[in-house]
Amino acid sequence: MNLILVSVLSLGGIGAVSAIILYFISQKFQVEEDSRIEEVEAALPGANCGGCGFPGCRAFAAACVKADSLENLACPVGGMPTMEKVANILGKTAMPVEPLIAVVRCGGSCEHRERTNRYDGVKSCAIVHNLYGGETDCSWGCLGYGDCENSCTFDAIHINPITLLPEVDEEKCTACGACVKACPKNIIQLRKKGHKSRRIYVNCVNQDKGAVNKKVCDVACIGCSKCFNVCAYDAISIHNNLAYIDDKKCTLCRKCVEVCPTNSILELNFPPRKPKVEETSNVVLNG
Amino acid sequence: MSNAKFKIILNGLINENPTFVLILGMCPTLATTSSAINGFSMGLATSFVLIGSNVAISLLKNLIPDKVRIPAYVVVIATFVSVVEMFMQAYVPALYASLGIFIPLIVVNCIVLGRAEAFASKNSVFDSALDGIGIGLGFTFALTLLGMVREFLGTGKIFSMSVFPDKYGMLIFILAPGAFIALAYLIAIMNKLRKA
Amino acid sequence: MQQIEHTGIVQHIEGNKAQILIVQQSACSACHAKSACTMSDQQEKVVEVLVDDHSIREGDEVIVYGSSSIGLQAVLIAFVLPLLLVFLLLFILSFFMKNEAVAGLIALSVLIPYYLILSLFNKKLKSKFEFHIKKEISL
Amino acid sequence: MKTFKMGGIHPEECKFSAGKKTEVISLPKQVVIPLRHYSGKPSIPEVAKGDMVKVGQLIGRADGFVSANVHSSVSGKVVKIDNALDAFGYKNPAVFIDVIGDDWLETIDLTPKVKRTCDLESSEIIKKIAESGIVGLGGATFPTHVKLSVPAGKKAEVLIINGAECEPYLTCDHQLMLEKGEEIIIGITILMKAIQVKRALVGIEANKPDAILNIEKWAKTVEGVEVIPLKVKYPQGSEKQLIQALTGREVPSGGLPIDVGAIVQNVATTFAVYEAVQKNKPLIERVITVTGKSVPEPGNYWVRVGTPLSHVVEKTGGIPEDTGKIVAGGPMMGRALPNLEISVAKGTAAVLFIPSSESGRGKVQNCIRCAKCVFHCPMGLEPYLLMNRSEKNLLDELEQNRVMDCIECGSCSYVCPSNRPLVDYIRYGKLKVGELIRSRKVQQL
Amino acid sequence: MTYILIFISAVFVNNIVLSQFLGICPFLGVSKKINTALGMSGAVVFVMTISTIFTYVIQKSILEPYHIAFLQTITYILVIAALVQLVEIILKKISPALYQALGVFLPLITTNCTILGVAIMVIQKNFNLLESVVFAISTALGFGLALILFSGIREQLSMVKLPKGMEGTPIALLTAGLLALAFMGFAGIVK
Amino acid sequence: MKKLTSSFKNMLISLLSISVFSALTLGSVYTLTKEPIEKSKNAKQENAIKEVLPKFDHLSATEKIPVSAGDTLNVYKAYDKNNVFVGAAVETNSKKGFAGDIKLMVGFDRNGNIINYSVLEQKETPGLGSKMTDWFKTPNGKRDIRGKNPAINNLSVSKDGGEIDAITAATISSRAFLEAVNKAYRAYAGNSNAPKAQDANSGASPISKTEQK
Amino acid sequence: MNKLVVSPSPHVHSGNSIQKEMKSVLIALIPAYLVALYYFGVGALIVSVTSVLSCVLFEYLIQNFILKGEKTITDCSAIVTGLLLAFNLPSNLPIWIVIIGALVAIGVGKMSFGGLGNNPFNPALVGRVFLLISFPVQMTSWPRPIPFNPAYMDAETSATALTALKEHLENIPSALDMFIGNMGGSMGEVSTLALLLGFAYLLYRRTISWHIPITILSTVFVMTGIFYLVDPQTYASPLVHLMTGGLMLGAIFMATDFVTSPMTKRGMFVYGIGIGVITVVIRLFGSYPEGVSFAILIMNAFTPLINTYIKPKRFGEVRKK
Ligand SMILES: Cc1cc2nc3c(=O)[nH]c(=O)nc-3n(C[C@H](O)[C@H](O)[C@H](O)COP(=O)(O)O)c2cc1C
Ligand SMILES: Cc1cc2nc3c(=O)[nH]c(=O)nc-3n(C[C@H](O)[C@H](O)[C@H](O)COP(=O)(O)O)c2cc1C
Ligand SMILES: Cc1cc2nc3c(=O)[nH]c(=O)nc-3n(C[C@H](O)[C@H](O)[C@H](O)COP(=O)(O)O)c2cc1C
Ligand SMILES: Cc1cc2nc3c(=O)[nH]c(=O)nc-3n(C[C@H](O)[C@H](O)[C@H](O)CO)c2cc1C
Ligand code: SF4
Ligand code: SF4
Ligand code: SF4
Ligand code: SF4
Ligand code: FES
Repeated sequence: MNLILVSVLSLGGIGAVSAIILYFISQKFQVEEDSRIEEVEAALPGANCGGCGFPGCRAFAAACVKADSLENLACPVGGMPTMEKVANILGKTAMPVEPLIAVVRCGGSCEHRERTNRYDGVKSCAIVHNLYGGETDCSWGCLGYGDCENSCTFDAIHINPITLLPEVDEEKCTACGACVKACPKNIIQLRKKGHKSRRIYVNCVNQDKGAVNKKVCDVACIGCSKCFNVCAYDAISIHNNLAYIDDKKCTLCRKCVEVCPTNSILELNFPPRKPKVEETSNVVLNG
Repeated sequence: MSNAKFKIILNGLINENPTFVLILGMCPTLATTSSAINGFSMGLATSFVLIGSNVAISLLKNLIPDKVRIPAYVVVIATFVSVVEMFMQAYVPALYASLGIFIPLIVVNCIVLGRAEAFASKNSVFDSALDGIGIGLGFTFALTLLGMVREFLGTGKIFSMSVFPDKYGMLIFILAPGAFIALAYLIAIMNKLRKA
Repeated sequence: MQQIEHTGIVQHIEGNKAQILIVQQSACSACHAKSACTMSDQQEKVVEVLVDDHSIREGDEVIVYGSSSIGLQAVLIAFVLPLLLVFLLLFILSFFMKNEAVAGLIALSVLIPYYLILSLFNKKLKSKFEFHIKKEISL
Repeated sequence: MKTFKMGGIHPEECKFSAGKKTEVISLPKQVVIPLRHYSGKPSIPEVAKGDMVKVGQLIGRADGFVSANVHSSVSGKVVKIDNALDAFGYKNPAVFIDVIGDDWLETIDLTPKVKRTCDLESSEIIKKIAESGIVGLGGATFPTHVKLSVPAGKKAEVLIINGAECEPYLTCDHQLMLEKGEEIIIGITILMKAIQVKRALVGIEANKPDAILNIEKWAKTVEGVEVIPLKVKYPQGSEKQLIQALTGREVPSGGLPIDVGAIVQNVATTFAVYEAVQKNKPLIERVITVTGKSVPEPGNYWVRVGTPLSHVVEKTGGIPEDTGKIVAGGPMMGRALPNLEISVAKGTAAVLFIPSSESGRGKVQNCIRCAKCVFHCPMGLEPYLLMNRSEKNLLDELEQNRVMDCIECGSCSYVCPSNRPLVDYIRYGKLKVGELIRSRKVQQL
Repeated sequence: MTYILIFISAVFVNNIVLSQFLGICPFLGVSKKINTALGMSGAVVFVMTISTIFTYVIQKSILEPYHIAFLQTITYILVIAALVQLVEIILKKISPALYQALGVFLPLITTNCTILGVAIMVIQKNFNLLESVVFAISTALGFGLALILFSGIREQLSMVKLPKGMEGTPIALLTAGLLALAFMGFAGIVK
Repeated sequence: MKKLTSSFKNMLISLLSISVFSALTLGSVYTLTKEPIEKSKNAKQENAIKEVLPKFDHLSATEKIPVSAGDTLNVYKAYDKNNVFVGAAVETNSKKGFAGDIKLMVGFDRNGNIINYSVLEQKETPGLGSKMTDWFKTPNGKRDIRGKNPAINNLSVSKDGGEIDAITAATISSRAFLEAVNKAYRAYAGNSNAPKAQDANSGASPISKTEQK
Repeated sequence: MNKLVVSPSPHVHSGNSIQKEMKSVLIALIPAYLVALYYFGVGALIVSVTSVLSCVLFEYLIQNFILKGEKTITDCSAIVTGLLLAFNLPSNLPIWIVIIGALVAIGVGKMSFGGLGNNPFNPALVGRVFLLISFPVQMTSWPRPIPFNPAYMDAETSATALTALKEHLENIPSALDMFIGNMGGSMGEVSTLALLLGFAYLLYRRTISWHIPITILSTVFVMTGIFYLVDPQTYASPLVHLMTGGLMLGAIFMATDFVTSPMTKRGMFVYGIGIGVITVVIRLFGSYPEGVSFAILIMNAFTPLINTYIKPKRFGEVRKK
């Protein structure tokens, strides 16, 4: 019995002392909100892609916990559903954000833009950009070595082996913006995903004069102003021989697409147009 | 047993296998697996502590104020460890000798404290016990597997039963480097299997 | 000269000094299981740094950086030197004292004056261990 | 024999056009004179569409500190001022002139007589050089007057004349030294006067014994000029290496030659200085070497700046069959051209035809850490390390490992048994680190 | 002489990580940067030694005299945990600058199995106090050596493309295995 | 039940009571297992003694015999019913093992012939040195040491000129083993320089010499 | 005209390739191989052929079926590894052990890290040490050298000079025998002469520089020399140390392996000294008679640190104002 008494006494003593010390520590240092950060982090997709503007999901979670409201905090990857989850955990409200998507603004596929020389070196857009204008005579357009593809953590952008242009997978793209940063030619842009994924944009970034770029690429924007003139919503501007459609103003009316002489305005995910009169006969018959 | 309960066990065995997935408690994993039986025993000893502490902590969870939970858990765990230690010393002295210092070190095994904190402190006694069983099984399974592999490659035996003549055994697998190497490839293979 | 970096959040800015909240994680926290293992796993600390980028605001997520030789020096002063002291004292005491427990306690107690003396050099240390912050985050 | 201390390589020399007398290439129909030579600012055009110009007339005025005047190299009519592809593969402003006759400005002394004496003051010489639009002809085309204006607090002690011509294939400097020895020596004395030094060293690689003899002969006629033969080793002609070889001093990392009291000028630049100061002739033509293994008649030619390369090639025997790559400059530092519609710039030293069998690059393999690149780097860098940090965008580490010291000589890529594109990545890394350093400077302001 | 032998044995022959299998978690976790590894080693030497002295004193003046050695495990863990934290508090109070620098530079030091393990081992090996201290210091240095070597290798490996399945833990373990293989060469230097 | 709040009193009480409870548990488990632990410790030794000696009735008190400075071995003398000395078991050791100390129990008959031995403790490499547990009692070649008398036979490995075959690829362990056996004999014989075993060079490789310096 | 090729400078290349480097190592190994064939006969042939073939085969299989990566089998590095592994094995080693060694060397030592250039440790030595620890019996019984010995497995065995040194200081071979290779040992390590010939060739081809081998050899010479001077009874003369065991082979062919040795000359000195010191320590005080393999592996582990902390002398390092 004596033994047990001794042990009770000594362990009780040691236990008490260490308890007091540990108590002080926890009082002073322990991370209080830890569990919530952890919870928020668990709700995030965990891609650590940096699309939210923070170095990683954890940092973003910490920011969400710290912030007073979720304004300007959005995880592009998880989108609204994720932000709602986060909002739930934190008892805040999620701010709806317009979904965005990456668009590649170059249509100079092999068929439209002749390759005039052959590059033999590191397959990296950044390095080629540093060296010269590229394999075609258009020194603005896509180089095609896929820095964007390599930068995408979501496997959402791929170089099409036939056109040698990158294509964005609408399902997978989270608008994290990694590719935008990666492209040395500043070709990729994050634009509004649009109603039913419908988008209209000028598929070119060439700022050379029309006469020059007409020679090097069939589908270059030549800055002819036709679209500018036809747009009723003031959504189109022209700078340096290049038209630009503001996605905030564009109403997707598709007028500009029709007038572009070089087909450099692209419309995506629209239903087929009402066939024009001359061509109708066939379609109607078949339909 | 209901499906959900079964899942708790399965979770520890596969999804959150402490060794292959969480990469926890590497020290005993490497040190005590020079034979399948040693690995198995270490696994059992750890499981016992795990289940015991899980149950105890989930019983006590409301009696322990938040701020002292860690020291409290540590005391509980250390108690179970000491109990295991003394019993092994008394009744299976040979095993006790071969597991050596790693029995007391169960105290600092992250798995035990981790489960106490992450699971037992939030769940019912029964669930906590199941969780302890699941994780314990997962740990035991991993240790036994590693022990088997090492014993087999090192001496040609499995659970001391001869499979091929021991002159073909590669001694290194019973020694330190072999432990690391065998575990490295086991984890690589497990990763592959889980992904597939 | 390598750099060390640590992310933190700006709490308070005053003049060219800012207080940054950093979360220090435990040695094991690099492992996948930090959520399962929380024994004093993280602690918050507030560090004071010099601000040379004035676009930084309170609440910003920033990177605290300094040369890693600073870190090594800190380790030297905080840990290695006192350890040597303890060891030397113990070594000497072991020749004179029969009672190990007492010798051990005396040797340990040398830490008290050491740290007290250290506190005298606070100003100097402060100017030595200077950290800066930057905003851009290199992924 | 003197040489620099570390690294360096010895590629096959291939100096096919050595000893070939310079010939003058006839004028083309149109010249396209780039307004930008250095990575500094392009000059501001002084003429407008439709203007008539004479040979030697100023058509672009230097804009800012690192920029140089541009003169018309032909007489005729300005047809447009527009962007044109330059040897860098990018479009930059240029003046397009249709050639009409060959009508020189009267101020230019066209007599063949060598004028030995020069009585201008130091500052007058430099002003003259600036007016004449002289840029370094050794490759970097850095405005010479900027180099010659020694900043306050620094003092030039020695003038170094770069006659190394260490690039394989190139012989333009060699030929110039053979034919214009006297003028070059006079140019040297003028430069010495400009920067007020008593001593000039001319470094010439030992594979040009005739040039060494010729320059030595003329050097005896003046004071303070010494000719020093150099070991044949690439990049002997790089200015830092040359300074070390000749004076034993090392330009500190991140420093300029003037930090060790030296100023380096290429022999062709020196000749241009002679012509500008003594003959009043701005820099409008230069010698270029047309060469290559498959070129039947390699040679050295006087070419007016702005002449399209296609014209040069046409006049010198056309494109050899089986050409895979055309390089403006030497094989180590020159730039491959996407086409021949590019015009001769002040810095274009050669047109090099590389047969298709040699124009491809070998298959890139893993780095086997053989350290050959480290051993051969003349700057004491670790190219393998710089490459993989560039690949991974680790800019801090790049900077710490002195990526900015790389002179892009290509020795590392040349020796790498794994065919690793070291310089490609290092150049990219330099670019990024350069941006970083600049942004840091801006932030500090 | 014994001290030197203890030193060689603990650093090279019976390296705590490579042959005793203790401290594997921080070994795998912290060792990504050489400098952190260096700093970590310094901190571990300190903590290990101080806690060894402390536990040794407790063992000899409380546990053994009162025949309650069976409380070893539980007392040690509590004492060490409290001690480690105490150092933190003291540093913070005494020298905030130092404390900050360490905070930025180092991961937290927690009671891991190395520290507890060494405290128990010195008792098992019947070392006297000075021997225990030498043993603790040497063990920590051995830990540091392994950590630093390993961090160097990992920094190098981080630059190359590893096979998919081997990335992460497997390659770290494999490297550790080969390191252990190399260290077996020291076998027998100290019997 | 609600969770206790983190007030200082609560915490102290909670921790204290957990500690006390734990101490109680451990104390009782300790008293419970104390005897078995003791027993199992002794059992090992007793078994070993039984194994290495012929049938005996009782043992003498443990004698501590010095074999060299600072090195004493335990000798257990065995007697039959008639109190006739039948032999002695010596608990011996060697520090020259490949991986640590080796502890043996060696039994001698009354003439000093080895009856048997038992390995109490060794950390030699499994598959190599660890074979000593039965290598030296296998009647195969010159392995068997049973029946040999260290006073007459040269009990060292054949490589060193002795009569015993070393364990394959484990000469170090074999030397250590034999050193322990010879040491045991000296203790058996009563003092450090009794009927000398011819073990002058057992374990005396150049290396170990330098080690001993 | 076909399209012009554009690429960044430089536009010429030395023409050097991994394959060429490896081939020069193979050529440099020929003298030692001939000596091995002469003294160890059929055994040497069987072991070396098995080792090389299985190394190449394993590399091919792993690349093809497990990694599914680029094929680099033609770079000959697997042949070098195979041959060097064989050189480090006794010529009477059973074939199955040789195959395990090759599997470990290539599979564990090299391909697990992604193949040529990525491995932190010398693959052949990983293979060898793995075998040494796994099969100490077979790995430490070497056949006696008999010219054109037709026997393989049941050849008479003998101790190597180093084992002899470790045991007593007797029957070490004569200096001449040691120099030309007439002694027991792993098949490729016996002949100092042949190895030096190979060294000369490698230097001539500039495949390796002299720094590592010379530093190792002189460190060993100096250290053993000191011990010898202090106590010539116990310690062998430094020359004996230089010519016995795997020192020459290790210093010339294994320590110089590009992948695992430092990248700067100053680093090479540190590396070489490290190998020398560890070798001597293991030889004189460790339980293994030979320490070169371990010493090289240990210093391999230091190589990344050396590379991080010992930088080449930079141009313009002189103080900057
Ligand atoms: C901003 C800047 C300022 C320079 N100033 C000077 C100078 O004052 N004196 C000088 O000799 N060179 C000066 N240089 C020129 C360089 O030293 C060097 O000659 C030039 O970059 C070309 O060298 P390279 O042909 O070896 O590449 C300057 C270069 C730059 C970029
Ligand atoms: C790798 C390298 C090689 C060079 N080789 C030569 C050369 O052979 N001849 C030469 O005149 N300039 C060469 N240069 C350019 C010189 O560094 C330096 O810019 C030039 O000599 C300065 O003279 P400049 O301003 O008159 O051109 C080389 C530069 C580099 C970086
Ligand atoms: C992993 C390993 C473990 C070893 N363990 C032992 C051992 O336990 N006992 C021993 O005597 N030798 C052991 N050795 C062998 C010795 O290092 C050495 O090779 C041996 O003593 C040579 O002696 P031999 O003459 O018996 O072959 C071991 C070797 C290795 C590679
Ligand atoms: C000089 C030289 C020495 C080499 N030494 C070795 C060696 O010791 N072991 C080996 O496996 N490979 C060696 N190799 C081949 C090659 O480098 C080796 O397979 C790589 O280490 C595998 O990544 C050597 C190659 C060269 C050029
Ligand atoms: S395509 Fe671009 S924006 Fe979309 S997920 Fe990939 S990297 Fe991010
Ligand atoms: S879009 Fe940009 S990054 Fe992508 S391939 Fe084209 S140039 Fe490269
Ligand atoms: S290109 Fe740069 S890194 Fe490469 S050898 Fe030349 S100076 Fe060195
Ligand atoms: S030369 Fe090539 S292979 Fe060799 S170290 Fe440099 S990059 Fe690597
Ligand atoms: S450090 Fe040993 S188990 Fe984690």
